[in-house]
Amino acid sequence: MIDVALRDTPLNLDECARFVSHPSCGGLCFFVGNIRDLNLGQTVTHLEFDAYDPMAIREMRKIAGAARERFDLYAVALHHRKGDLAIGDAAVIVAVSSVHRAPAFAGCEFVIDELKKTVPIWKKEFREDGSHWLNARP
Amino acid sequence: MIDVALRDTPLNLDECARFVSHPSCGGLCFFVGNIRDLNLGQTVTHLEFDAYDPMAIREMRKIAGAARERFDLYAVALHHRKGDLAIGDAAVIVAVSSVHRAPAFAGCEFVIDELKKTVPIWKKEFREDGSHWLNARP
Amino acid sequence: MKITCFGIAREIAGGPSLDLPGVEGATVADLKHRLIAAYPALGELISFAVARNEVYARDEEVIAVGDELVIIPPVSGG
Amino acid sequence: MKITCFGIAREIAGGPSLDLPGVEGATVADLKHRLIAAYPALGELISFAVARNEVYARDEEVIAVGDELVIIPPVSGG
Repeated sequence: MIDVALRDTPLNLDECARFVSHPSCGGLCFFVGNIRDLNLGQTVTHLEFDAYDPMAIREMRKIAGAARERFDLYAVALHHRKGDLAIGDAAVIVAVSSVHRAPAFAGCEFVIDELKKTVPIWKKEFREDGSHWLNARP
Repeated sequence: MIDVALRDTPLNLDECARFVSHPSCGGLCFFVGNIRDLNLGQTVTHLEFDAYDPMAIREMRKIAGAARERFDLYAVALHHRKGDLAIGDAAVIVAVSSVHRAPAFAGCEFVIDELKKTVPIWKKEFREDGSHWLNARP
Repeated sequence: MKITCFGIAREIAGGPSLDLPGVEGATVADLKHRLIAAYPALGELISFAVARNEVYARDEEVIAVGDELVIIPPVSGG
Repeated sequence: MKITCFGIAREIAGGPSLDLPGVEGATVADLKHRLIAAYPALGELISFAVARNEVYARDEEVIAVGDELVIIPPVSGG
Protein backbone atom coordinates (compact mmCIF):
# COMPACT_ATOMS: atom_id res chain seq x y z
CA MET A 1 0.00 0.00 0.00
CA ILE A 2 1.28 3.41 -0.98
CA ASP A 3 0.05 6.87 -0.02
CA VAL A 4 1.69 9.88 -1.64
CA ALA A 5 0.75 13.50 -1.05
CA LEU A 6 2.07 16.94 -2.00
CA ARG A 7 0.24 19.64 -0.06
CA ASP A 8 0.35 23.32 0.81
CA THR A 9 -1.16 22.57 4.26
CA PRO A 10 0.61 21.17 7.35
CA LEU A 11 1.64 17.51 7.27
CA ASN A 12 0.32 15.11 9.88
CA LEU A 13 2.41 12.39 11.50
CA ASP A 14 -0.59 10.53 12.96
CA GLU A 15 -2.28 10.38 9.57
CA CYS A 16 0.84 8.69 8.17
CA ALA A 17 1.04 6.35 11.17
CA ARG A 18 -2.57 5.26 10.73
CA PHE A 19 -1.98 4.59 7.04
CA VAL A 20 1.01 2.29 7.53
CA SER A 21 -0.19 0.46 10.67
CA HIS A 22 -1.32 -3.12 10.22
CA PRO A 23 -1.70 -6.12 12.58
CA SER A 24 0.98 -7.99 10.63
CA CYS A 25 3.57 -5.24 11.14
CA GLY A 26 5.79 -5.13 14.20
CA GLY A 27 8.00 -2.25 13.06
CA LEU A 28 7.04 1.24 11.97
CA CYS A 29 9.74 3.76 11.09
CA PHE A 30 9.17 7.45 10.43
CA PHE A 31 11.34 10.27 9.20
CA VAL A 32 10.22 13.87 9.59
CA GLY A 33 12.25 16.57 7.84
CA ASN A 34 11.75 19.92 9.55
CA ILE A 35 12.83 23.41 8.53
CA ARG A 36 15.91 24.39 10.51
CA ASP A 37 16.72 27.85 11.82
CA LEU A 38 20.34 27.65 10.64
CA ASN A 39 21.93 26.45 7.41
CA LEU A 40 25.69 26.56 6.88
CA GLY A 41 25.92 28.92 9.86
CA GLN A 42 23.40 31.44 8.47
CA THR A 43 20.10 32.30 10.14
CA VAL A 44 17.16 31.18 8.01
CA THR A 45 13.92 33.15 8.27
CA HIS A 46 11.65 30.97 6.13
CA LEU A 47 11.57 28.76 3.03
CA GLU A 48 9.58 28.56 -0.15
CA PHE A 49 9.04 25.22 -1.88
CA ASP A 50 8.38 25.04 -5.60
CA ALA A 51 7.23 21.73 -7.11
CA TYR A 52 6.47 20.28 -10.51
CA ASP A 53 3.43 18.61 -9.01
CA PRO A 54 2.44 15.81 -11.40
CA MET A 55 6.02 14.63 -11.92
CA ALA A 56 6.86 15.00 -8.20
CA ILE A 57 3.93 12.74 -7.37
CA ARG A 58 4.98 10.24 -10.04
CA GLU A 59 8.56 10.17 -8.72
CA MET A 60 7.37 9.83 -5.13
CA ARG A 61 5.20 6.87 -6.16
CA LYS A 62 8.15 5.27 -7.95
CA ILE A 63 10.35 5.61 -4.87
CA ALA A 64 7.68 4.28 -2.53
CA GLY A 65 7.08 1.31 -4.84
CA ALA A 66 10.79 0.57 -5.17
CA ALA A 67 11.19 0.71 -1.37
CA ARG A 68 8.26 -1.66 -0.82
CA GLU A 69 9.74 -4.22 -3.18
CA ARG A 70 13.35 -3.88 -2.14
CA PHE A 71 12.76 -3.97 1.62
CA ASP A 72 9.57 -6.07 1.68
CA LEU A 73 7.61 -3.28 3.36
CA TYR A 74 3.89 -3.56 3.97
CA ALA A 75 3.05 0.12 3.44
CA VAL A 76 4.76 3.40 2.62
CA ALA A 77 3.35 6.89 3.17
CA LEU A 78 5.28 9.80 1.66
CA HIS A 79 3.91 13.28 2.24
CA HIS A 80 5.67 16.44 1.09
CA ARG A 81 4.78 20.04 1.78
CA LYS A 82 4.93 22.88 -0.77
CA GLY A 83 4.49 26.66 -0.65
CA ASP A 84 5.79 28.85 2.17
CA LEU A 85 7.21 27.13 5.25
CA ALA A 86 8.31 28.56 8.58
CA ILE A 87 11.10 27.36 10.88
CA GLY A 88 10.03 24.12 12.58
CA ASP A 89 7.45 23.20 9.94
CA ALA A 90 7.60 19.65 8.59
CA ALA A 91 8.66 19.67 4.93
CA VAL A 92 8.42 15.90 4.50
CA ILE A 93 7.18 12.83 6.33
CA VAL A 94 8.18 9.28 5.40
CA ALA A 95 6.37 6.43 7.15
CA VAL A 96 6.96 2.75 6.49
CA SER A 97 5.80 -0.49 8.09
CA SER A 98 7.27 -3.93 8.03
CA VAL A 99 7.02 -7.25 9.85
CA HIS A 100 10.42 -6.66 11.48
CA ARG A 101 12.32 -3.51 12.39
CA ALA A 102 15.55 -3.68 10.37
CA PRO A 103 13.84 -3.39 6.95
CA ALA A 104 11.63 -0.61 8.32
CA PHE A 105 14.71 1.50 9.16
CA ALA A 106 16.49 0.66 5.90
CA GLY A 107 13.37 1.27 3.80
CA CYS A 108 12.57 4.59 5.47
CA GLU A 109 16.12 5.89 4.97
CA PHE A 110 16.09 4.71 1.34
CA VAL A 111 12.90 6.67 0.64
CA ILE A 112 14.18 9.99 2.01
CA ASP A 113 17.60 9.55 0.36
CA GLU A 114 16.01 8.88 -3.04
CA LEU A 115 13.48 11.67 -2.64
CA LYS A 116 16.32 14.13 -2.20
CA LYS A 117 17.95 12.89 -5.41
CA THR A 118 15.11 12.70 -7.90
CA VAL A 119 11.83 14.33 -6.85
CA PRO A 120 11.32 17.66 -8.68
CA ILE A 121 10.85 19.91 -5.66
CA TRP A 122 12.98 22.98 -5.03
CA LYS A 123 13.69 24.92 -1.85
CA LYS A 124 14.36 28.65 -1.84
CA GLU A 125 15.95 29.72 1.40
CA PHE A 126 15.34 33.21 2.80
CA ARG A 127 18.08 34.49 5.08
CA GLU A 128 18.81 37.84 6.60
CA ASP A 129 21.34 38.50 3.82
CA GLY A 130 19.10 37.50 0.92
CA SER A 131 17.51 34.47 -0.69
CA HIS A 132 18.71 31.66 -2.96
CA TRP A 133 17.65 28.32 -4.43
CA LEU A 134 19.44 25.53 -2.55
CA ASN A 135 21.86 23.12 -4.30
CA ALA A 136 21.55 25.03 -7.57
CA ARG A 137 25.01 26.52 -8.04
CA PRO A 138 28.47 25.05 -7.34
CA MET B 1 17.24 16.37 26.45
CA ILE B 2 15.93 12.94 27.45
CA ASP B 3 12.39 11.80 28.19
CA VAL B 4 11.86 8.25 29.41
CA ALA B 5 8.52 6.69 30.33
CA LEU B 6 7.19 3.25 31.30
CA ARG B 7 3.40 3.28 31.34
CA ASP B 8 0.37 1.02 31.49
CA THR B 9 -1.59 3.42 29.28
CA PRO B 10 -1.36 3.87 25.48
CA LEU B 11 1.76 5.52 24.10
CA ASN B 12 1.49 8.69 22.04
CA LEU B 13 3.58 9.39 18.96
CA ASP B 14 2.73 13.10 18.85
CA GLU B 15 3.80 13.55 22.45
CA CYS B 16 7.20 12.09 21.56
CA ALA B 17 7.40 14.23 18.41
CA ARG B 18 6.70 17.41 20.37
CA PHE B 19 9.38 16.51 22.91
CA VAL B 20 12.17 16.00 20.37
CA SER B 21 11.28 18.85 17.98
CA HIS B 22 13.54 21.89 18.03
CA PRO B 23 14.27 24.72 15.55
CA SER B 24 17.88 23.54 15.28
CA CYS B 25 16.87 20.02 14.21
CA GLY B 26 16.25 19.15 10.57
CA GLY B 27 15.84 15.41 11.08
CA LEU B 28 13.47 13.51 13.35
CA CYS B 29 13.40 9.72 13.30
CA PHE B 30 10.85 7.53 15.07
CA PHE B 31 10.50 3.84 15.65
CA VAL B 32 7.21 2.37 16.82
CA GLY B 33 7.15 -1.28 17.87
CA ASN B 34 3.64 -2.69 17.57
CA ILE B 35 2.20 -6.01 18.75
CA ARG B 36 1.93 -8.35 15.78
CA ASP B 37 -0.83 -10.86 15.14
CA LEU B 38 1.62 -13.62 14.19
CA ASN B 39 4.90 -14.76 15.72
CA LEU B 40 6.86 -17.65 14.22
CA GLY B 41 3.76 -18.61 12.27
CA GLN B 42 1.50 -18.82 15.33
CA THR B 43 -1.55 -16.60 15.90
CA VAL B 44 -1.03 -14.32 18.89
CA THR B 45 -4.11 -13.25 20.88
CA HIS B 46 -2.50 -10.73 23.24
CA LEU B 47 0.65 -10.01 25.24
CA GLU B 48 1.50 -9.25 28.82
CA PHE B 49 4.53 -7.10 29.67
CA ASP B 50 6.28 -7.44 33.01
CA ALA B 51 8.87 -4.84 34.00
CA TYR B 52 11.31 -4.19 36.81
CA ASP B 53 10.29 -0.54 36.74
CA PRO B 54 13.07 1.40 38.50
CA MET B 55 15.86 -0.51 36.77
CA ALA B 56 14.06 -0.43 33.40
CA ILE B 57 13.85 3.36 33.65
CA ARG B 58 17.51 3.58 34.67
CA GLU B 59 18.57 1.42 31.72
CA MET B 60 16.37 3.37 29.31
CA ARG B 61 18.00 6.61 30.53
CA LYS B 62 21.46 5.09 30.05
CA ILE B 63 20.67 4.08 26.48
CA ALA B 64 19.12 7.44 25.62
CA GLY B 65 22.15 9.23 27.08
CA ALA B 66 24.60 6.99 25.23
CA ALA B 67 22.72 7.56 21.95
CA ARG B 68 22.74 11.34 22.44
CA GLU B 69 26.51 11.37 22.95
CA ARG B 70 27.41 8.83 20.32
CA PHE B 71 25.25 10.27 17.52
CA ASP B 72 25.21 13.92 18.60
CA LEU B 73 21.44 13.92 18.95
CA TYR B 74 19.55 16.89 20.31
CA ALA B 75 16.80 14.95 22.10
CA VAL B 76 15.70 11.37 22.71
CA ALA B 77 12.26 10.21 23.87
CA LEU B 78 11.90 6.57 24.83
CA HIS B 79 8.45 5.41 25.93
CA HIS B 80 7.63 1.79 26.77
CA ARG B 81 4.30 0.24 27.58
CA LYS B 82 3.67 -2.35 30.30
CA GLY B 83 0.72 -4.51 31.39
CA ASP B 84 -1.70 -6.15 28.96
CA LEU B 85 -1.40 -5.26 25.28
CA ALA B 86 -3.64 -6.15 22.34
CA ILE B 87 -2.66 -6.77 18.71
CA GLY B 88 -1.75 -3.46 17.07
CA ASP B 89 -0.92 -1.69 20.34
CA ALA B 90 2.37 0.18 20.45
CA ALA B 91 4.77 -1.49 22.90
CA VAL B 92 7.55 1.04 22.44
CA ILE B 93 8.20 4.40 20.79
CA VAL B 94 11.68 5.78 20.14
CA ALA B 95 11.95 9.37 18.94
CA VAL B 96 15.20 11.21 18.24
CA SER B 97 16.12 14.55 16.73
CA SER B 98 19.31 15.75 15.16
CA VAL B 99 20.61 18.56 12.96
CA HIS B 100 20.94 16.15 10.01
CA ARG B 101 19.14 12.96 9.05
CA ALA B 102 21.84 10.27 8.98
CA PRO B 103 22.59 10.45 12.74
CA ALA B 104 18.85 10.54 13.47
CA PHE B 105 18.37 7.17 11.72
CA ALA B 106 21.50 5.65 13.26
CA GLY B 107 20.68 6.93 16.75
CA CYS B 108 17.07 5.75 16.63
CA GLU B 109 18.08 2.25 15.52
CA PHE B 110 20.80 2.13 18.20
CA VAL B 111 18.25 2.94 20.92
CA ILE B 112 15.77 0.20 19.98
CA ASP B 113 18.55 -2.36 19.43
CA GLU B 114 20.06 -1.64 22.87
CA LEU B 115 16.66 -1.58 24.56
CA LYS B 116 16.02 -5.10 23.36
CA LYS B 117 19.35 -6.26 24.82
CA THR B 118 19.44 -4.72 28.27
CA VAL B 119 16.18 -3.19 29.53
CA PRO B 120 14.51 -5.47 32.13
CA ILE B 121 11.13 -5.85 30.50
CA TRP B 122 9.61 -9.22 29.64
CA LYS B 123 6.92 -10.21 27.16
CA LYS B 124 4.56 -13.11 27.75
CA GLU B 125 2.87 -14.16 24.55
CA PHE B 126 -0.62 -15.66 24.61
CA ARG B 127 -1.43 -17.87 21.64
CA GLU B 128 -4.28 -20.21 20.87
CA ASP B 129 -2.11 -23.13 21.99
CA GLY B 130 -0.93 -21.61 25.29
CA SER B 131 1.33 -18.91 26.66
CA HIS B 132 5.06 -18.47 27.17
CA TRP B 133 7.70 -15.90 28.07
CA LEU B 134 9.56 -14.87 24.91
CA ASN B 135 13.33 -15.47 24.48
CA ALA B 136 13.53 -17.32 27.81
CA ARG B 137 14.34 -20.87 26.77
CA PRO B 138 16.65 -22.18 24.04
CA MET C 1 8.14 25.21 -28.37
CA LYS C 2 7.14 26.07 -24.82
CA ILE C 3 9.45 24.78 -22.09
CA THR C 4 8.28 25.06 -18.49
CA CYS C 5 10.72 26.25 -15.82
CA PHE C 6 10.86 25.64 -12.06
CA GLY C 7 13.03 26.84 -9.20
CA ILE C 8 16.11 28.76 -10.26
CA ALA C 9 15.32 28.07 -13.95
CA ARG C 10 12.25 30.26 -13.60
CA GLU C 11 14.44 33.14 -12.46
CA ILE C 12 16.91 32.52 -15.27
CA ALA C 13 14.13 32.41 -17.88
CA GLY C 14 12.47 35.45 -16.33
CA GLY C 15 9.13 33.64 -16.05
CA PRO C 16 7.36 30.29 -15.64
CA SER C 17 8.26 29.19 -19.18
CA LEU C 18 10.42 30.05 -22.14
CA ASP C 19 9.98 29.54 -25.86
CA LEU C 20 12.55 27.90 -28.10
CA PRO C 21 11.73 27.51 -31.83
CA GLY C 22 12.37 24.39 -33.93
CA VAL C 23 12.89 21.95 -31.07
CA GLU C 24 10.69 19.19 -32.54
CA GLY C 25 12.88 16.40 -33.95
CA ALA C 26 15.92 17.45 -31.93
CA THR C 27 17.40 15.20 -29.26
CA VAL C 28 17.29 16.11 -25.59
CA ALA C 29 21.09 16.61 -25.71
CA ASP C 30 20.61 19.13 -28.56
CA LEU C 31 17.89 20.87 -26.59
CA LYS C 32 20.18 21.24 -23.58
CA HIS C 33 22.92 22.79 -25.73
CA ARG C 34 20.47 25.21 -27.28
CA LEU C 35 19.07 26.13 -23.87
CA ILE C 36 22.57 26.92 -22.58
CA ALA C 37 23.30 28.96 -25.70
CA ALA C 38 20.11 30.98 -25.21
CA TYR C 39 20.37 31.21 -21.41
CA PRO C 40 24.06 30.98 -20.41
CA ALA C 41 23.13 31.09 -16.70
CA LEU C 42 21.70 27.57 -17.09
CA GLY C 43 25.24 26.43 -17.86
CA GLU C 44 26.40 27.83 -14.54
CA LEU C 45 24.15 25.50 -12.54
CA ILE C 46 25.61 22.34 -10.99
CA SER C 47 23.52 20.49 -13.57
CA PHE C 48 20.05 20.48 -15.02
CA ALA C 49 17.83 17.79 -16.46
CA VAL C 50 14.95 17.85 -18.89
CA ALA C 51 11.68 16.12 -18.14
CA ARG C 52 9.66 14.94 -21.12
CA ASN C 53 6.02 14.09 -20.35
CA GLU C 54 6.67 13.98 -16.59
CA VAL C 55 9.62 11.57 -16.80
CA TYR C 56 13.38 12.32 -16.77
CA ALA C 57 14.47 12.30 -20.43
CA ARG C 58 17.65 10.58 -21.60
CA ASP C 59 20.00 12.62 -23.80
CA GLU C 60 19.33 10.48 -26.91
CA GLU C 61 15.53 10.80 -26.82
CA VAL C 62 13.96 12.68 -29.71
CA ILE C 63 11.48 15.43 -28.96
CA ALA C 64 8.07 15.10 -30.62
CA VAL C 65 5.28 17.56 -31.31
CA GLY C 66 3.04 17.86 -28.25
CA ASP C 67 5.68 16.76 -25.73
CA GLU C 68 5.52 18.46 -22.37
CA LEU C 69 9.06 19.71 -21.74
CA VAL C 70 10.28 20.96 -18.37
CA ILE C 71 13.69 22.18 -17.21
CA ILE C 72 14.60 20.45 -13.93
CA PRO C 73 17.37 22.30 -12.07
CA PRO C 74 19.11 20.41 -9.22
CA VAL C 75 16.32 19.27 -6.89
CA SER C 76 16.35 20.18 -3.20
CA GLY C 77 13.22 18.68 -1.68
CA GLY C 78 12.97 16.91 1.65
CA MET D 1 17.91 -13.02 51.79
CA LYS D 2 14.97 -11.99 49.63
CA ILE D 3 15.55 -12.12 45.88
CA THR D 4 12.93 -10.59 43.60
CA CYS D 5 11.84 -12.44 40.47
CA PHE D 6 10.38 -11.20 37.17
CA GLY D 7 9.08 -12.82 34.01
CA ILE D 8 9.71 -16.53 33.78
CA ALA D 9 11.75 -16.43 37.00
CA ARG D 10 8.56 -15.60 38.88
CA GLU D 11 6.95 -18.76 37.54
CA ILE D 12 10.02 -20.82 38.41
CA ALA D 13 10.14 -19.41 41.94
CA GLY D 14 6.38 -19.84 42.32
CA GLY D 15 5.95 -16.19 43.35
CA PRO D 16 7.28 -12.63 43.09
CA SER D 17 10.33 -13.45 45.22
CA LEU D 18 12.29 -16.28 46.74
CA ASP D 19 14.38 -16.55 49.87
CA LEU D 20 17.94 -17.87 49.96
CA PRO D 21 19.77 -17.94 53.33
CA GLY D 22 23.40 -16.90 53.92
CA VAL D 23 23.88 -14.96 50.69
CA GLU D 24 25.56 -11.94 52.31
CA GLY D 25 29.31 -12.02 51.63
CA ALA D 26 28.96 -14.38 48.68
CA THR D 27 29.86 -13.28 45.15
CA VAL D 28 27.25 -12.89 42.45
CA ALA D 29 28.75 -15.96 40.71
CA ASP D 30 28.21 -17.97 43.93
CA LEU D 31 24.66 -16.67 44.18
CA LYS D 32 23.92 -17.82 40.62
CA HIS D 33 25.22 -21.31 41.33
CA ARG D 34 23.15 -21.55 44.49
CA LEU D 35 20.07 -20.31 42.67
CA ILE D 36 20.48 -22.98 40.00
CA ALA D 37 21.02 -25.63 42.68
CA ALA D 38 17.82 -24.58 44.46
CA TYR D 39 15.78 -23.94 41.28
CA PRO D 40 17.17 -26.19 38.50
CA ALA D 41 14.71 -24.67 35.98
CA LEU D 42 16.75 -21.44 36.15
CA GLY D 43 19.65 -23.41 34.65
CA GLU D 44 17.44 -24.32 31.68
CA LEU D 45 17.02 -20.71 30.63
CA ILE D 46 19.13 -19.29 27.80
CA SER D 47 20.82 -17.25 30.52
CA PHE D 48 19.94 -15.11 33.49
CA ALA D 49 21.56 -12.13 35.14
CA VAL D 50 21.42 -10.71 38.63
CA ALA D 51 20.71 -7.06 39.30
CA ARG D 52 22.12 -5.58 42.50
CA ASN D 53 20.63 -2.24 43.53
CA GLU D 54 19.06 -1.69 40.10
CA VAL D 55 22.26 -2.28 38.11
CA TYR D 56 23.50 -5.43 36.33
CA ALA D 57 25.93 -7.12 38.74
CA ARG D 58 29.28 -8.53 37.61
CA ASP D 59 30.10 -12.11 38.70
CA GLU D 60 32.89 -11.00 41.05
CA GLU D 61 30.82 -8.47 43.02
CA VAL D 62 30.25 -9.32 46.69
CA ILE D 63 26.74 -9.15 48.06
CA ALA D 64 26.23 -6.91 51.09
CA VAL D 65 23.52 -6.71 53.72
CA GLY D 66 20.68 -4.54 52.46
CA ASP D 67 21.38 -5.09 48.76
CA GLU D 68 18.35 -5.27 46.52
CA LEU D 69 18.80 -8.45 44.49
CA VAL D 70 16.72 -9.30 41.44
CA ILE D 71 16.86 -12.23 39.02
CA ILE D 72 16.82 -10.92 35.43
CA PRO D 73 15.85 -13.65 32.95
CA PRO D 74 16.53 -12.94 29.25
CA VAL D 75 14.81 -9.63 28.50
CA SER D 76 12.26 -9.33 25.70
CA GLY D 77 11.03 -5.75 25.70
CA GLY D 78 10.45 -3.58 22.68
